[in-house]
Amino acid sequence: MLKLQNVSTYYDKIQAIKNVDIAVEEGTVVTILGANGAGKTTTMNTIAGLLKPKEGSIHYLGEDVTGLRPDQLLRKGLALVPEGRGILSSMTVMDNLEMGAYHRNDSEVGADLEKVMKRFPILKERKSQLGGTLSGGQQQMLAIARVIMSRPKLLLLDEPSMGLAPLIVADIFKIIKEISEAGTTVLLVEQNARQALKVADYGYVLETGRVVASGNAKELLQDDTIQKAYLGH
Amino acid sequence: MLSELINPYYLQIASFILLNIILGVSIYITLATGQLSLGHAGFMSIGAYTSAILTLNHNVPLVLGILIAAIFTGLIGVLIGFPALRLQGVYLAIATLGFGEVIRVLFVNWEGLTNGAIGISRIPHLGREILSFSQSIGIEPAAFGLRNNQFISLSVFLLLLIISIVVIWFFIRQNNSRIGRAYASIKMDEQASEAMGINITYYKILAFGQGALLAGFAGALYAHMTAYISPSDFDYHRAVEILIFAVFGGSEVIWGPIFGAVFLSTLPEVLRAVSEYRFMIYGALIVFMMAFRPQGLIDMNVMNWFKRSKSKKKEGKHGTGSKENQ
Amino acid sequence: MVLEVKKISKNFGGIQALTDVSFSIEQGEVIGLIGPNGAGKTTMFNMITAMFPPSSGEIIFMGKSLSGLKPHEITKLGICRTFQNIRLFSDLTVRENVMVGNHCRLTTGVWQSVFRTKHQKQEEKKVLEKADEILEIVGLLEHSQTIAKNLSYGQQRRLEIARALASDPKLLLLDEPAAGMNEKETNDLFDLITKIKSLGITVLLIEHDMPLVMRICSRLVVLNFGEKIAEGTPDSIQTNKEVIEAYLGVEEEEEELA
Amino acid sequence: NDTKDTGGQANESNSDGPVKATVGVISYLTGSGASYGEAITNGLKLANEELKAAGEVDIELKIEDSAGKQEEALTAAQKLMNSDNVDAIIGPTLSTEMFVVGPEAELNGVTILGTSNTAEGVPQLGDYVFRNSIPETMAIPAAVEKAIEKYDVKKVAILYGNDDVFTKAGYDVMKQVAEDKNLEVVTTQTFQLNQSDYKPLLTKIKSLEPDLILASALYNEGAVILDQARKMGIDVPFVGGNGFNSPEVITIAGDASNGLIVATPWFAQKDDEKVKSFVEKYKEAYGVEPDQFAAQAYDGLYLIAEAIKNAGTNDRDAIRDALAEVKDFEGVLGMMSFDEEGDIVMDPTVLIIEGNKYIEFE
Amino acid sequence: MLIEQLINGLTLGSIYVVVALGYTLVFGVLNIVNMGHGEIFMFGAFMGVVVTNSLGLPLYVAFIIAIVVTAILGYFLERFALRPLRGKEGVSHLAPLISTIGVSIFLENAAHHLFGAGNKPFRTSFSDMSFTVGTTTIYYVQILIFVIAILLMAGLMFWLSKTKAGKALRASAEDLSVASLLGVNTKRMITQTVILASAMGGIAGILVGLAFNSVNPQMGLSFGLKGLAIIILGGLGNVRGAMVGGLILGLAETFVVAYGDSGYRDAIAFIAIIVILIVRPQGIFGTATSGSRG
Ligand SMILES: Nc1ncnc2c1ncn2[C@@H]1O[C@H](COP(=O)(O)OP(=O)(O)OP(=O)(O)O)[C@@H](O)[C@H]1O
Ligand SMILES: Nc1ncnc2c1ncn2[C@@H]1O[C@H](COP(=O)(O)OP(=O)(O)OP(=O)(O)O)[C@@H](O)[C@H]1O
Ligand SMILES: [Mg+2]
Ligand SMILES: [Mg+2]
Repeated sequence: MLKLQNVSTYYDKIQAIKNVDIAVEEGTVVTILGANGAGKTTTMNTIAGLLKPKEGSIHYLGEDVTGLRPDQLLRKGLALVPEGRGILSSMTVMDNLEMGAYHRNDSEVGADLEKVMKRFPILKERKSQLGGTLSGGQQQMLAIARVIMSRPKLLLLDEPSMGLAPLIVADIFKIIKEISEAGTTVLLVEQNARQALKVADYGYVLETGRVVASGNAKELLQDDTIQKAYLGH
Repeated sequence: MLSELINPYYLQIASFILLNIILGVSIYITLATGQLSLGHAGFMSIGAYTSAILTLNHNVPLVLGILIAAIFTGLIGVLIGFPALRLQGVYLAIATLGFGEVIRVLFVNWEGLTNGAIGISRIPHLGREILSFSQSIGIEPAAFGLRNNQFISLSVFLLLLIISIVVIWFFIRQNNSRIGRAYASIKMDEQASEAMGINITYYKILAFGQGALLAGFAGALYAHMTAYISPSDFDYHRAVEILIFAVFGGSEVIWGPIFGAVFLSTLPEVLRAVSEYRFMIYGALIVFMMAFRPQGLIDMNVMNWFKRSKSKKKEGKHGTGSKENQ
Repeated sequence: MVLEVKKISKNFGGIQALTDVSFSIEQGEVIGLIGPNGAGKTTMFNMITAMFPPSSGEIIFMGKSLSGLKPHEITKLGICRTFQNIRLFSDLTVRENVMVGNHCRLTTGVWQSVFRTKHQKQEEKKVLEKADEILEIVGLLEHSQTIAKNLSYGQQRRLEIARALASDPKLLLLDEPAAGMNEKETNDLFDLITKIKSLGITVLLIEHDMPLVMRICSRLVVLNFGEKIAEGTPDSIQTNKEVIEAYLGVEEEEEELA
Repeated sequence: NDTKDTGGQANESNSDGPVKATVGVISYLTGSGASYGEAITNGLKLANEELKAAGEVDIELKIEDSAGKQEEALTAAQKLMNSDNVDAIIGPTLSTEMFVVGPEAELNGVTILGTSNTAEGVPQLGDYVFRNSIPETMAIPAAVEKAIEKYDVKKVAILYGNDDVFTKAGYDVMKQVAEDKNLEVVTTQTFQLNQSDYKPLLTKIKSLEPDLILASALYNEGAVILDQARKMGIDVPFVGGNGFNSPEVITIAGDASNGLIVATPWFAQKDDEKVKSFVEKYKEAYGVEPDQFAAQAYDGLYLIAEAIKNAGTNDRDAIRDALAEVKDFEGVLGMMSFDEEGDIVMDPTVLIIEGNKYIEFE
Repeated sequence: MLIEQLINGLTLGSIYVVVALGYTLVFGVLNIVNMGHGEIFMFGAFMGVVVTNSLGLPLYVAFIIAIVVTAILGYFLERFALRPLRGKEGVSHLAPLISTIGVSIFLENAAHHLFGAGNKPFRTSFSDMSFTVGTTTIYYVQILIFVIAILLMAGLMFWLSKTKAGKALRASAEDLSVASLLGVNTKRMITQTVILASAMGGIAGILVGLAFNSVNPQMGLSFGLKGLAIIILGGLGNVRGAMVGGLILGLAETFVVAYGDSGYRDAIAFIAIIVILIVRPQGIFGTATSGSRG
């Protein structure tokens, strides 16, 4: 479904990712692991069109999408929840949710809205509060609810569990599972490697901008070097 | 011999450039705490009028007049600094622009004091005062082989040169100290600075006051350099011009506004040949410049580069700014 | 007693972020402030450091009421914090960031700075030494000349702690220092907090990383919907029904501690 | 024809060709007042062409822009005096600029002739400072006097631009005149440069029913004021100052300009050979009728040329002395002389706009 | 006289509103004060002069041409003065302010060359049409100006708060990359906004020409400064605020002249904003955005 070939991205002259090859099969959950600064966010932003790769190509649904803008990609069903959540802080919760469906013109937007409100009751309660005044966890809920509103085919999540209470973290992973089961392909970046590998089918490990390991999620979970580096054993 | 070389025209330009450098630094100081002021033309006019009125109507000696004017403007700056604390970014810029306009309108209307739009003329002229002073102690320009007008231009130039150097030295020193660090941190994150124990009220007002003082000082010098002032000398265009010095040259380091002042004050002279189009060129240049170097010509990197190439000569020390990732 | 929080409430235009929360901290403790997202933990930090005034209640630090003080005065008294979203002075070097942290312990004014008096030179020397000392502690000494924004995320978190330490705090407030860190980095953080504790500094810690919290804190205060729902040792909190229900969750807790 | 005569006298001194001289010009060429500077330089260029053709003096003009700013005027003056070594200077356009440049020219011993400065105190700046523009103290009383005679004026309203030296100086004169003539001033209103909306103050003036409106305005604002006033039904005559006098008033305000009375050294429709030929040539060269700025500049250069001719040399001091000596010089403005201070001595003409034309006001 | 002054004030105020709306729109979306807006407005006014006086075409053509020309200028302004600054590292928030000041200097001086420095007459038969109620003469132009101001405001308000495009605009204002992730073509959005704001400037320019028969290259600055004051008065980026601020300023200036000292007319706007900012820093209608949290 998604295929990165030999992708390199730079910030001015600093190369943040180097010749990255990543493939995501339809219907799977794939996770990218790596230490801080390894280039995970850069990879995600490159896929979503926020950054332009200097080399390499990105194919999505069999089509070359290298260099397309985020809004063009979203129309093709590729959505990203960015690191730091990307809540529109001066707009209300409701406005944020509606913006999730910005590119949609179908009649089911209203029904979807009802659905996510039901899934995240706190949002319904706070629907006219400004996004910026929500607590961290509430914002994360909103970000996920909002992306659901866009009905993505491929969903990119950048550290969705960051700064969340244990209960919510569990909840988030449950939601990721649900989303995946509902037929959406998920590409997930996580610090919380253990849990990420648990929900994932396949994993990649990034180190200073390069893919240093990849494999079946279950295998990675057992891998010694991986355990040492990312699972704290 | 000497008199061949000393051309009052060039000295005149150079003196105005030095004056603009002081103005550029004055806005840099306020910007150093992240406060954007478009009111410096207003401060300048307060300084100019104060010194002009004191020296002309109250026979205050020139030097004293200029100093009182600077300090008085600084105090006004402190007063303005308090409400300014509540404003940020564009709000502050426009409110200070408004302050400048209000001052100008006030000076236009306050005829008893300022003579209104007619302005104040026959203000003691810096150079001519120096001339008559040196003559009174028996030194004639002819002794150096200079004509009177050369002597006047030269003495004004030298005086401004010394003042500018002192001003720059002062603020460079201040920058490399506890005060400078406090300014820098406030510019980057006010709340965090406050949480780190920095009295942001004090420092923001200090910076605002210092900027105003310096602008008032420059204004007083201006009054005594042209010997004539009127409210329209300190209008919107002046305020914008001063700001552009800082932003064009770069507002991160003190050399930015200095460079900006030098470059932009020389430009119109260079463009005299195409004088009809020079302001169009000036405008286009600003747009062009912002597109290619929005941080201004001189920024941290340029300074670091300078420093590095200097220290490289001394020893092969490691540079800063490189990425050090795990 | 280092800090005494007395019936603090905070209302943000209708949203009740804190309701009559009281707790106290003893000298030398590492105390954890935990609770679900939106429970009011960060708000509590903001109350203690006077970022916002409380709607009601009082906070006493070393026997002195903090009411009406400005944030910088509180820092001077000996309370310093880190931020949930990192807020470094991003264009300054690592060392300069730490030096800014020490600002409130210095006295040189404008004139002394400009004329480089003896006093100023001594102070400057001292602050440099102190900065390097602290950078050594947090393990950033080799990066002292790096511009803060070029540090990696984990390093930035540690720099924030270093900056706060530079103000010679008696009480250090840490807001989710482990957020965004992997388990290895979290372990390093554990060591760092232990070190800080051994310096005699009292620590109040907000954290969602339960293994870390349970290992390092001697006592926990749990907030939920702005109210204190429990307080006690890690063991007693872990078995507290209300806390499990509101915050820890059942299965997860077992797994996390496995 | 007079010129020819005087020219004849000087001829003996330059038997070996015309006297060569460089004359610096400081003019307002860029910025909001550029229209004045343009008229001035046009007038100068035209005069210089004629002078060149006449062959008695060979003047090179060095024109510098001041953008209406004192510093730039000063720098320009320094450049002219010290780099280009000019023998005399014409300009600068604004009185404010002259206040700064005048003393500097005095110091350098360079004759400077203002052709458009009307503020008080300009010639008094120094021995080397002259002007051939009539000050408002001369023009306004002449116009007001005639208006009172004709219209039996008792009540006047005064209107002036308070943020401009030129109009403010004009106002001071108007106030004085009103006092001297025992007129009742029903209201005094101010406006600012480049203002667009004068309706509030005109509404107020209208309600007070003055017999005459004294308006110290530059034509730019003045024309718009006239237009808005007439639209509002204010049909009393206006008396303007020097700056109000321009053919542009008619272009901008059209029919509304009728009833404007100004005293001016310059009357383009004057039945005079010199004037007719000047107007014709000017129109041919620049496509518009010359205004007083052009005319004053035109005469200004002739005055300088006369001085150079009489001096017979381009020595700076000699030029000054010769200029001070000029008596009853016949220019397009009329007969001109200088008083001891270097101020112009001449009789202004009072004009009124009627039928969209300036005519002499009797 | 009171009624007449009231009408004067409302006319002036309405023009201020239309000028201010252009600023507000750009600020609301880009968080940039477009200092070149005043000069674009001035070009609009000159288009009116050129079309009706020089070419002798009817008024409605003038409106069309002015809108087209100012829209094109807006496009160029966005393209050359704003777009290059966007998304660049290390761009201070002053940079767009300065580059649009550059544009304003350029345009003002270009106008000097193209149209001459002085006032240009703008006479149309429409601007002479009036009717009389009692002793008060009211010009149709005055009514037209008022109506256009109201329509533009209402249209903008509806567009911003009720339509999807308006929401997208606000989202773009807050965070460009987030907006683009949500499917907004931000580049086009921004260009459209600047063009729209500029076209509104063009309309305002013609209205001023009609109302005052006064068009000159400096009018951009004098109206521009008032426009700036108004958007601060009303709260930056707030459409209703611009409306109320503009009308209040128009009335205040008129009444200062009518019942106070006309010398202080130009100071009113700024005295008002200084007072407002001290009492209510977010402007009359601005909402206090709770500062960033710990
Ligand atoms: N805007 C930027 N400019 C310059 N360098 C950057 C920028 N953003 C990231 N980098 C650098 O690129 C590298 C990769 O960063 P990235 O944010 O992709 O890492 P990450 O794996 O997402 O880390 P984290 O876990 O901290 O989110 C790092 O070295 C970082 O310092
Ligand atoms: N400035 C503010 N304006 C309005 N509401 C606020 C503000 N700050 C906090 N709140 C509200 O107060 C509540 C508590 O927020 P707080 O940030 O203290 O939560 P927290 O416990 O730190 O959560 P997290 O673990 O997610 O950071 C939340 O509901 C939040 O929406
Ligand atoms: Mg990341
Ligand atoms: Mg928090």
